[in-house]
Amino acid sequence: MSLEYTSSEMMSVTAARALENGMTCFVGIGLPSEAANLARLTHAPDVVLIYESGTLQTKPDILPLSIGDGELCESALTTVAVPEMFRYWLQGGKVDVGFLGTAQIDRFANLNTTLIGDYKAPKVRLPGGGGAPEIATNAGEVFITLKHSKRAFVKDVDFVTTLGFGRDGKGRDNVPNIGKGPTRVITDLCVMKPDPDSKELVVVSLHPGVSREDVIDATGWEIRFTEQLESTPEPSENELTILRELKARTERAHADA
Amino acid sequence: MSLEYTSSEMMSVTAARALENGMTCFVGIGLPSEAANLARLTHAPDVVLIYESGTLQTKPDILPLSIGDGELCESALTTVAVPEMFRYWLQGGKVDVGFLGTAQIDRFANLNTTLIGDYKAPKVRLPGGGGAPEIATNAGEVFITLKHSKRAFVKDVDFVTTLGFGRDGKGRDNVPNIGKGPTRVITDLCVMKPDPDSKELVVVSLHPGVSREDVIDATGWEIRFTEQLESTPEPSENELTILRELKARTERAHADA
Amino acid sequence: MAEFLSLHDAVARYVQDGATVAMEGFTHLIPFAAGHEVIRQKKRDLTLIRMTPDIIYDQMIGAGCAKKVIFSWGGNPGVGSLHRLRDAVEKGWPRKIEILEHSHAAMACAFEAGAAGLPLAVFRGYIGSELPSVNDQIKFIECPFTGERLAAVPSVRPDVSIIHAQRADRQGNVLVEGIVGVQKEAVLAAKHSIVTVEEIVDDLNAHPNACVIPGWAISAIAVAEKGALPSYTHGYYGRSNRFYKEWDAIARDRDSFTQWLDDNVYSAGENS
Amino acid sequence: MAEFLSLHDAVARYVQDGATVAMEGFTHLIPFAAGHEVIRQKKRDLTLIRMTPDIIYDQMIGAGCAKKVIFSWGGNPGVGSLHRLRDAVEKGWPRKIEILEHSHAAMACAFEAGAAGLPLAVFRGYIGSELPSVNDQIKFIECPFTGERLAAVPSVRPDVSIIHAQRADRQGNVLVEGIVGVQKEAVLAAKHSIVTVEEIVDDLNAHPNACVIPGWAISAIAVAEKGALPSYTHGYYGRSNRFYKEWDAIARDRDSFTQWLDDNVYSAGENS
Repeated sequence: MSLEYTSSEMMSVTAARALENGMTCFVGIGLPSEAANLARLTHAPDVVLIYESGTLQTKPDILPLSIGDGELCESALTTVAVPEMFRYWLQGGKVDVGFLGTAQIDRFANLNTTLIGDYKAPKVRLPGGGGAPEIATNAGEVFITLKHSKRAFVKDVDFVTTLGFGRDGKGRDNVPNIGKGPTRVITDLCVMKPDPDSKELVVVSLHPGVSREDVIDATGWEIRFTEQLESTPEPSENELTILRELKARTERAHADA
Repeated sequence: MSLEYTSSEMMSVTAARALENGMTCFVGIGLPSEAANLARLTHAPDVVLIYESGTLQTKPDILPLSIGDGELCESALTTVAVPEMFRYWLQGGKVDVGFLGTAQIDRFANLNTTLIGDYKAPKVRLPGGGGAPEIATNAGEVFITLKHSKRAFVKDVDFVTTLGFGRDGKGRDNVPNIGKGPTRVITDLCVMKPDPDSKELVVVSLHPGVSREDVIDATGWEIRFTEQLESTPEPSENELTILRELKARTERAHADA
Repeated sequence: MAEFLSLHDAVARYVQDGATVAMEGFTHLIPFAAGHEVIRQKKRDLTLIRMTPDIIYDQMIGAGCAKKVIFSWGGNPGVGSLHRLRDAVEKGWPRKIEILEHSHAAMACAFEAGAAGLPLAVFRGYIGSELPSVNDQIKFIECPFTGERLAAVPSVRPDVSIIHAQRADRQGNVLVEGIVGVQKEAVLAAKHSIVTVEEIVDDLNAHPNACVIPGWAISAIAVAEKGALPSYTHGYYGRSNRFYKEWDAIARDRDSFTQWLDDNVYSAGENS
Repeated sequence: MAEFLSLHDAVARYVQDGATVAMEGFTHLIPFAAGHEVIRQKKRDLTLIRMTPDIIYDQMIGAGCAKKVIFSWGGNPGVGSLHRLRDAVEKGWPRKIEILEHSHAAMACAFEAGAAGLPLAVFRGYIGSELPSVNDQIKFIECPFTGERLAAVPSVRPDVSIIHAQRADRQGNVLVEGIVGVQKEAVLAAKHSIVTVEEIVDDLNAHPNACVIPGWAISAIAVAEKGALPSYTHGYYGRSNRFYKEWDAIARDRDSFTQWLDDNVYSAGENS
């Protein structure tokens, strides 16, 4: 029996499944936060979630709107100052995986959250780097999740805010004390991984009902597909129920506040 | 009417009087701690005492034996980690005066708490620098208190653990972001201050009943006396009472523990 | 020693035109009441430092207080853009502003270094990022022990830092609790500091290792009840996520923003 | 994730001959029980790191565990010398040991840098001190922004750090309270870590900004009641100032020290 679900739900469930139980995850706000908490509420009850606001090992009952909602602190093991968070916990090597969103991503998984256009005369000014530049290099590895579109998936980002593998795919070569970088990108259409040699993103798994053409049309470069292309497993009923409850709780709480 | 008091009491009272109400004082253990707390319990109720164990604005009822006695934490405004203490509070420029003891001091107020003899084959191994090297340079100014003797007051220290004014008196010249250094040395015989030009220590005040010869005999270099040599005011009855009660309380508490 | 002043007097005394100002609070405890007072007093040419400009700097930028913003993430958290910041950067309204942007790690370390009295912060950062190509305040040094290349940025040392906190005691000692961000660092790094608090109490009732800033490390304390709204104060009131969402529409348009400012800041008293 | 082990097993597993070991606790929470276990297991050639060697390293040095000591203040606080440390340094008994000495500021910053994953600590220190002439690990760098000369030391990154704390919960999260010293930094800077605790509880009952070390950042937890004596545990028992004073006479003489060690460590069980 096939369940009804949206492509957004497919993305969140797939992103959640990327997290293994017991991993320590530095969580970005928005989609990564939704996925990470879904993981915690389903198959990975002991995943450790860290937010850059200083909240260590937090277990929010509702999704935070901001990276520093009170819920994060109240449900945390403890809350440390922000310099400590970046120095001891992230740079200190305690984070297994950094979970990031982005506005733009290119074929080498470089992320742009700074601006569209030219730096001196931007067409669109985006929020900026935030924690991402150092999350991407100091975490053991990086998961990225965002909606698939030609605007977002570009051949070359307008600005490398955050290193994937550099503009030539060699940005991490011979750099000491650096993480593995992006090991998977989860969208509402597919899952991508970097090619082991070139580091170019390659589709490894298509979500149910998504065609190669759908991905090609939504990607700004000539996207490649792995030879053993898989079909992403569907969400389970349990995952969908928990995700929907989480989102409903969240919506109620934010409407009230 | 003249009161009975010991030369140690004279030293402690004189050292205490050096602290002004409202000053922020980074306190060394032993004699400085005794003097600083006497100041707090007499003329300087709002003196702020900081110990390197991380205890900020502490008001111990008994003198600590160690720099980290429980009493210091229990009576503190708050207690911070030791790295924070040295980085934010001392190096951050929040300390008006560092109050230090020493094993050896020379004519330029350099302090040796490292060893007597040669570093590779010490005659006597002393405890080492502890907090003093950076207290002496990062605090606004430095008070030093110790008993006067030829062993302690030497022409040149065996080792400069902690900068006074350097081996030539010019050790602070043109150094950016450095405190004024030792502004007074209080012993059981007298008070000394550095000569404004040469920075050599000069006696500015003799304690009651102490002669120039007493000081000359207890000093390892040709000590000079200022032209307007003063007589140090005697301890008051109140100061002596409070000092004696403090020491009696302390002794009882340490005997019990 | 901290002086107890009205918010008006504290801002009038310590926030000078042209000053470098850090108003911190990491989502939590954002000093909105103080920001509004700065707007009301029509302070100009400020260099505004904040990791996350948030709505508070959006309002101050839109009101024309800023000539430069130093930041690391300039969005409306969970909602979208800061339209007043964007309008100033992209179109120069109400005036052209300069921006200098960092990563969070860089700014957090720069606040730490400022509190520590150092001229620079050293950290493992900016690897592969193009931010160093647009920010000449980012340099790299070589570790003399390992040869590793590490990032260096100047420490943050504002003329004045402003934060909001739960409470002060009558000696001016301040308790900050919950998400403490870089607030203590901001205060310690600054030449002067203003702390707005929910209330003054006899006893802070703090645990032994609480984040307490002693009164002698603060210039002025001003009571500002609900002074962090629409941000929140742990233990006092929650965040108005609703206002953060509403701000998007208010700030999107110059006229609706100006109207909001008139109604809610200029016409309002100190307690707005 | 922290494993709950007996103190014997934790030391046997993580303290290897030749290892670099930091046993921290700034006067407070000194892990004496663990030190005695290291002595009982006759660990050798250790490089011992501690800001204040205190009696704990005096005992371990006298027992022959150490080949090198890195420290910044080596006395019996308020009492006098560490006679076993001096005997080893001055006379080579029971073996010659190397020393590397720093100032407190340098070591505190080096622990901080170790926890922060950096190879070096930068601070304003050692100005005019002759310590750099006898410690080749002290270097100076120039600030690329101001030209100021600042001190640099390698970060502390021990093979294993051992601390004592008030309590752990059943997930291995640890609460440290009171004078917290550099203990958190020591644990985070180390490859492996052992935390001895007074007790295991269901709930740490910690305030929001308490010094809590998560279980996943710790290798092993061992219960050691009164494990800090003659040092103390805030909220549990006081410091035995009396023993610190008595130690002077015990340690002054090799025979009385050896006798003490036999009676109080070797013949004793794990709970001595």
